[in-house]
Amino acid sequence: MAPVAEQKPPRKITDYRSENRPTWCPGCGDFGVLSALYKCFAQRGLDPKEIVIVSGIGCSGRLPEFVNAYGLHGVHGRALPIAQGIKLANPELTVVVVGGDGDGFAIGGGHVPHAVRRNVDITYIVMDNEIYGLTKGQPSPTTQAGMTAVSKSPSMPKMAPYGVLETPLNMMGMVLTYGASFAARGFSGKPNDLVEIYHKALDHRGFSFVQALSPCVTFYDTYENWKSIVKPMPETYDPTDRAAALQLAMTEDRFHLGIWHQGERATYEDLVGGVREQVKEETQPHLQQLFKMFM
Amino acid sequence: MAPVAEQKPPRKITDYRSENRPTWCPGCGDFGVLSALYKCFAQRGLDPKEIVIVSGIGCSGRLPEFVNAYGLHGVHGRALPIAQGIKLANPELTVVVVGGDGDGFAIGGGHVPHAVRRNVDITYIVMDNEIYGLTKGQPSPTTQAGMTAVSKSPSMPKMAPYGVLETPLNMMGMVLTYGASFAARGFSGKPNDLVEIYHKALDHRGFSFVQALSPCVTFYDTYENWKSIVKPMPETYDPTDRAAALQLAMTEDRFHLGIWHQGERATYEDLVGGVREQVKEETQPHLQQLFKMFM
Amino acid sequence: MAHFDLTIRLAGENGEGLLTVGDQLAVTMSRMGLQVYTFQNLPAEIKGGASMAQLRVSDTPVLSPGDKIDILEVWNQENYEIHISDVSEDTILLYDPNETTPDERAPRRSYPIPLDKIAREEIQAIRSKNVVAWSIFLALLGVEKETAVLQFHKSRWSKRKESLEANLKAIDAGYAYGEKLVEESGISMRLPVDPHAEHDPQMILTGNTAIGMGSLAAGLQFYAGYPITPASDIMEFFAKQLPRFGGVIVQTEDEIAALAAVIGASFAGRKSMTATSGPGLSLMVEEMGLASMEEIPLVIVDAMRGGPSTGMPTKPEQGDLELAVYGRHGEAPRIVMAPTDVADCFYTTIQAFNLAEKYQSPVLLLSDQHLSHRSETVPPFDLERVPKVERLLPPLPEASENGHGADGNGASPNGASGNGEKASAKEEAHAYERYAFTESGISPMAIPGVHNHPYVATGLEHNEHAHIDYSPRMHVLMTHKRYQKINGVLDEPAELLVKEFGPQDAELGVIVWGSTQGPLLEAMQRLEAKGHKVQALIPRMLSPLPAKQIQAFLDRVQQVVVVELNYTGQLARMLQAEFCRPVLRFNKYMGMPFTAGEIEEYLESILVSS
Amino acid sequence: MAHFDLTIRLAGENGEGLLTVGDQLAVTMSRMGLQVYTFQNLPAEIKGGASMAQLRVSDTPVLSPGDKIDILEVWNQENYEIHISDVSEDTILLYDPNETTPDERAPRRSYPIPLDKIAREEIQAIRSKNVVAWSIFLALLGVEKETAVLQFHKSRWSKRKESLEANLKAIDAGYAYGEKLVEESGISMRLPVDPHAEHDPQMILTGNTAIGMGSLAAGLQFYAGYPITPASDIMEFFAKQLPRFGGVIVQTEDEIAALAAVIGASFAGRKSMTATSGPGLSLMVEEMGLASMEEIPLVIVDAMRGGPSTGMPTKPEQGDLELAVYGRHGEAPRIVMAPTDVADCFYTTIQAFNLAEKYQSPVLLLSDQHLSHRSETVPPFDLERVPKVERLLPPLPEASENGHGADGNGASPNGASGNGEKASAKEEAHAYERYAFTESGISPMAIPGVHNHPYVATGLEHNEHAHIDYSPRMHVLMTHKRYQKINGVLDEPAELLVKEFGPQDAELGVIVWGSTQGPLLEAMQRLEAKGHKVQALIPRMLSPLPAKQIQAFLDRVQQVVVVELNYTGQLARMLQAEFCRPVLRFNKYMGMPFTAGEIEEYLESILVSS
Ligand SMILES: Cc1ncc(C[n+]2csc(CCOP(=O)(O)OP(=O)(O)O)c2C)c(N)n1
Ligand SMILES: Cc1ncc(C[n+]2csc(CCOP(=O)(O)OP(=O)(O)O)c2C)c(N)n1
Ligand code: SF4
Ligand code: SF4
Ligand SMILES: [Mg+2]
Ligand SMILES: [Mg+2]
Repeated sequence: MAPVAEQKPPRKITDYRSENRPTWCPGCGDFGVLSALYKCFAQRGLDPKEIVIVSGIGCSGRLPEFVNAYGLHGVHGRALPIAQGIKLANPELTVVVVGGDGDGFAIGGGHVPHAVRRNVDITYIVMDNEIYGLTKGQPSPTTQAGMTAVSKSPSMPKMAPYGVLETPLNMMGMVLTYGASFAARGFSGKPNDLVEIYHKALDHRGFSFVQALSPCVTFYDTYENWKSIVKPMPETYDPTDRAAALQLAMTEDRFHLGIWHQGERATYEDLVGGVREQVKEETQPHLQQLFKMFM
Repeated sequence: MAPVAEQKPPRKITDYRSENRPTWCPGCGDFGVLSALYKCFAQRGLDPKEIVIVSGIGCSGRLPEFVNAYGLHGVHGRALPIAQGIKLANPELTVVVVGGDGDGFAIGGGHVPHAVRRNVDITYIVMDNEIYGLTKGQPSPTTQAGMTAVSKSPSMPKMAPYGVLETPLNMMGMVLTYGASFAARGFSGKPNDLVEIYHKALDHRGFSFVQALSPCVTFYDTYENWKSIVKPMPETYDPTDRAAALQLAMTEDRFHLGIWHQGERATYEDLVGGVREQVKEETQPHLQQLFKMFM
Repeated sequence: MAHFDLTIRLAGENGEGLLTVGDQLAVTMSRMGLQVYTFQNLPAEIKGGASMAQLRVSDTPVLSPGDKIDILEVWNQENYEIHISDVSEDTILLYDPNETTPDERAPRRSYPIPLDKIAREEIQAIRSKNVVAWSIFLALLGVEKETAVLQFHKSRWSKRKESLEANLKAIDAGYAYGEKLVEESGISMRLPVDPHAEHDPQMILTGNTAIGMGSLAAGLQFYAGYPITPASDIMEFFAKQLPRFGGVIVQTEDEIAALAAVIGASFAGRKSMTATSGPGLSLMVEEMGLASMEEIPLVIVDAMRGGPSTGMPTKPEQGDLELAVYGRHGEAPRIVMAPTDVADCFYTTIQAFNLAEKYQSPVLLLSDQHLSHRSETVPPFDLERVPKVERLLPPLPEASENGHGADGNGASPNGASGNGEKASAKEEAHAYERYAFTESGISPMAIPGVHNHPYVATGLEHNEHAHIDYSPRMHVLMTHKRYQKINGVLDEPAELLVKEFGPQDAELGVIVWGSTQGPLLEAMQRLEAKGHKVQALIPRMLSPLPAKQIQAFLDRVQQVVVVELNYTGQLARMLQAEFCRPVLRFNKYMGMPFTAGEIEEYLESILVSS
Repeated sequence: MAHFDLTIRLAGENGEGLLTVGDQLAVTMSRMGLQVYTFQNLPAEIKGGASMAQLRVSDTPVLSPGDKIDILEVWNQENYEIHISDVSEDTILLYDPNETTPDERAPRRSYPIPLDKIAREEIQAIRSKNVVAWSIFLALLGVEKETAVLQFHKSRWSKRKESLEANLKAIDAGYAYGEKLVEESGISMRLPVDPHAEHDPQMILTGNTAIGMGSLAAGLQFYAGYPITPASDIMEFFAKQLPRFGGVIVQTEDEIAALAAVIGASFAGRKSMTATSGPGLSLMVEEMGLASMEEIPLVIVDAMRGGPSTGMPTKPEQGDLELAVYGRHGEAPRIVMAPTDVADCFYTTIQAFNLAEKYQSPVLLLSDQHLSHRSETVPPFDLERVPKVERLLPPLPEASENGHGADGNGASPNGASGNGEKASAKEEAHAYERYAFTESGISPMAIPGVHNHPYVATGLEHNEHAHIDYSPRMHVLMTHKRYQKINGVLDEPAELLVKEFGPQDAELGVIVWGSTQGPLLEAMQRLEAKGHKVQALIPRMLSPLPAKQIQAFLDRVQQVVVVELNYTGQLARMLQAEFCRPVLRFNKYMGMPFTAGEIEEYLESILVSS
């Protein structure tokens, strides 16, 4: 990420639209997540060639195809380690990871704590629709328990005819517990707020987590419900206080939107940079020296 | 797990020793974890044929071989889902999972949240030595950051010559955030307390998490240090209060020992049992009925 | 009555409900006693993109999707463009005139059907468009309207009470339109059925459903899986059905956890399985090795789709054979089978469970997207045909032979519970050899909670007692045991191992596997009609390869062709590796199943040139 | 000077420090200009269990561990029992009389050495036991004591300042004991070296270290990995060294994350690799397919160990070849190579990187536990021998050819930054064909931050522009492209593809791969000495198989034997699949490397019988 100081002139949103028209169902929340991203990039004036968007598999995972930027649409659940590899290979790039609740917290759930603790400077946007969209509507790690989701979904009765037997995971609580240095929540129904959140996430040095509520109108339409319950963070809220953030996360009656937590911690790149001597061009003498150690 | 009501007469510790002598280094913390387990089983009078101990790979993962009970020593990091399969296949069995901090929170870390939310009635004992023992001393997800661990370990300078760059994960905080219905911490240096903890874990209906501090004397000897800093839970502590437990977990100056949290939640078996008709013996008429639906 | 063979193709925008029309037509015809075979070609997106449903109907068994389109109905211009090159001059084209403008490529008999308009204006319910389309087809096919109404009431459509009235109106409108069309055009293609006559009962279902039913028939008690196209509907079938059969199903966090749970459940004594597709199978490789090493019975279904990587999730390809057979580090044998059609999915699945239990091994069942999702009419399954097999258990102490932990607290006569005879109980336990060397390589497998034989299964090399042992001698012995055991499969009855077709004196031999059977058999029928002789061998067992039967086949023929739905010829390579006999390869790799015509043409070119 | 060839075996309790003695003896002899080859046989536990260190020393290059033990030193009874059957009547047995009681199986020349007692009583420092053992050996071998002291000061031992005094005393005690022994026993086996003479510099190092050095020489810039025996020390080597070369190393949470990170780093333009062993490779299968599909250059080292499953972590086996070649769902080609000895580990690794970059493909390097962990003396590596190759990039706009993002905010002349000419920049970007069809199948790969060619790599089937495209035509074209590209490898210089040894008119041909080369060559030398002719082919390239060279070899010989360290003959099967030529198989699967004698004997039996 370019430090904020190096402000660039803004660009046009159309600069970031790719030739591929989004293939999502009309009304899908992912459109809002995407358009906010166009807007944020344009406002920052980012050069498309310096952006990489990484995703796994899912409806949400298609997002990179719709952006005029570099992208890596990988396999299901592995976007975070791929993105860390990209950023560590070239810290100049702006690296954004996008994906679904299943991609990120089911098959990919093992990578989240380690991305957080490594604190590589990337931004992770989870498009949480509380369901598996692309595979046509099975329960995801965030689907509500019991018959709640089942009764509201045209597909869920197939996979959970007797109800969802697991309790849902609390993403926000999880990343805070892992030690995230930045955590926020937005809603695709409020794209302008999302733009602001993206800006803060991209400004933040270190791993930034953004939970983007993004309804699946086809298999589990939470749009009206979410619209009616989302609210801003409490007035007195102090985002530097992790303990308070965690407490709210564990008890909230869904859904506070905004910056949940922001703290300071050295990034992995910083620490690596500290130990790395820049000798790229002249490896031969170093190698000869190394050979000597084995003589 | 047998309900507490059905108390069985105690047995002898030797009933649970297998023919295989432990292969751990002399002084390894894992001996304490094991002997406490023998004792607990003996006090409960469990029939060895009704116990299954499941593990992945690691020094700790060898534990099942030393117990006269059924066991499954699987691959690295997959003990939790294997154990859930065992328990769901036969809910009468006492299923205990053991393994290392690497096995459980690095390669296996993706399975923990889901084991917790599924709440299958198994007991998971993590033998936390803050290092990879079996592969000869690389940093694990719980290894302390910076040069702290490096300076104390004969092996760490190889893998982390410039320090450990990641911050450690907080296991206790994590399982509490996932919604664990039981979480406790013991120390191999206090095996009698461990026995008590095991009892409570086995008594608990649902997923029970036990963090067993178990020093690796060969690659990262924390024994003396841990002995000097462990202490019982605060006097006024209320283990039914998850929020308080989480708060303590996130702020504690290591290490409170005891029952961190215990709550009530239906197990997966209970929920499955509720929807299952017991027709095992007579599948044919049911199948014929099913065929009709496709005619 | 003359042989009746009709292929109908519907094509339109994905998500518009045209698949439902295809499905309901198929069900309706099947219920009227006709033979049906469907074929869908879909994009991987949820909505949008071109999608196609084809159905072939006949009065004799249908073997392939059909390569001659009798009726093409397109719902929009995009689909007109895609499919117009597939029509012949005899094809009847139906198109929506408000969405499509046919040009000079349109066949002689092209007729407009303003589906959308009828639904919107006449019925004022766009959701009933499907029913209109369905009714028009039935009218065209000469089905009496009462029959259509009857069938409608048996259909899924009739469940939606709120749209019942609109749908009945839709039938009226459809029939009015259809009958007018028949009259004006002179088209007549009466279905060869008497709607009032009795016919043998038959089912219509997909390969995935047949696999699900086969599993239940085999005694499945535990399923764990993770959603993936085209295997998800197997899991969804079990979600509803397995609990009814006393079993447990879990949707796990990923495929690794799924296979892990299956391993655990099988270790604990239950027949267990998972189903996935290529990406999931790739993730299961490590644990498949564990199951081989610990000798754990289990079944894995791989519904193959186009690869590599995420590839083409909604298209078929036979690209996972080598992964299934060779996808393991170290030398770990396993059993691999492939069902050939929907009915075979049922029986092969039962056999897969039987072999898994008998040989205490993972068994992979390779299906493909086409077989998974196509519907076929089949006679009701015969539950006696493949008797269930159970795994070999150690003998039980007398008084406690009543199953899983049912003997309570180990109150067995030999002292497994009291404190008195503990030493002897422990000794007995220690004497148990989980991996006893036997002539067959199969050793009795103790079950936790049932047998007083606690042992620890380990993925490290071990001895008879399952104790860790890396000695050179033990690794040699156990390697032999594991392979000898699996090779025992080759002594199973020949019909379990291979299927053979055609005259044994034919000089040209064809080998195919899995769902390529149907198109091949149809091609062979056509070639036979032209006076050509071809014989075919279809290995149902792909690992270990049925050496005896294949060798005999190779010895009988002059020339061998291996026809596969992949690029490199994975079975061809396995055959050459085993028999050192060069084979010809005919491969298709376009994400589409073979048609009979393609195979016919290729074989004919060889027959003619040799 | 007569040919000198000495094999010393040390055996004792794991964790007692005997491996250090072996290592230091090896280093010492190497520093004196002798050729050395070591072999360790360890348990998988951290402490306890029998462990063995063998070292073979000669004045000419050593090719195998040695199958004739000249000196056996056992530190306890357990190890006496294990190794006594391996001695010949000429073997000198040294044993600790307080731990061991030799019996009638002991050779004629058996001498007690109370190592423990000397350390405890004479030196009063048990930690110096190693130095005592080392000194006694040097004394026996006629090395002057001053030389020993000199070498000691160059050794790792001398770093431990606090035990310096005790260690120097240990040398004295060792020499006193050793010289007495020589005198009393009359043993004399002077090393053929003049400690004062200059000799050519040489290195002594393990295969894993050579792979590490080769990677650095090739330009490695990113490493991600997860610990696993026997690959962990590659990662540990990089932990220290890679940052010094400007690179980044990450220990990830598992192997899946490791390969994912490597894919990401390579996508971003860095030469990247990971190293693992069987279980880790199994977990990487899905992502290897992704890398094939997205055409990402990367190197994966698989240090093979005994399988299946966790198997035998500290023992070698060539059991992962088929997984390396066929371990993928769908048809995804890749490159697989195997180094044959420690020096070859260095050069083959460079070649692996070169091919990865050139063909934009994953390249697998199959080593094994024996090659990973044994030490060999090698001449200093020649950094000119294998020139570095870089991947094909699209042309850069002129003024910005200075590397990664170094051109700042896209201030390139064609308007990538200002707002004015945006449309044209975007058009240029869209015109870029990441997967352009070319004659070689290789397409220029744009690098984020460097080229103004944003594109999205996807694991779904795609067109030239990397846009998702499942059309039958595109799947056919891209499948061809991917295979055509990889087959280009077969036009590389022959010496990259195969190595050939022996007279070309020999009737018996032997094919081996990887670390079986050494024992084979030694066996061939012995057979030649007996007047037998054998020729050998060693494919360095295992996928794609070098068809031309192998076919020529097969055509030259009457009979072919494939010698492999596995049970089923994985290379043999691949050869038969490709060439339909039956081969004989000679397989060993005991967790131990081949000895020259075993191969010699087998080949001789064939030569004699034919
Ligand atoms: C290894 C693997 N397993 C399963 C799948 C099938 N699959 C594709 S997307 C997906 C889940 C989609 O849910 P989510 O991640 O929440 O994304 P959404 O579609 O809801 O945006 C699954 C299971 C796959 N592609 N790869
Ligand atoms: C797939 C796989 N990757 C890596 C390994 C190597 N390995 C064995 S144990 C282990 C970690 C051990 O650490 P931990 O889990 O903390 O257990 P400990 O030995 O400390 O008890 C590793 C990385 C393996 N066996 N399998
Ligand atoms: S299925 Fe759901 S998540 Fe997927 S595109 Fe449609 S609305 Fe969006
Ligand atoms: S290496 Fe450490 S964890 Fe392993 S057995 Fe030894 S002391 Fe215990
Ligand atoms: Mg989702
Ligand atoms: Mg550990």
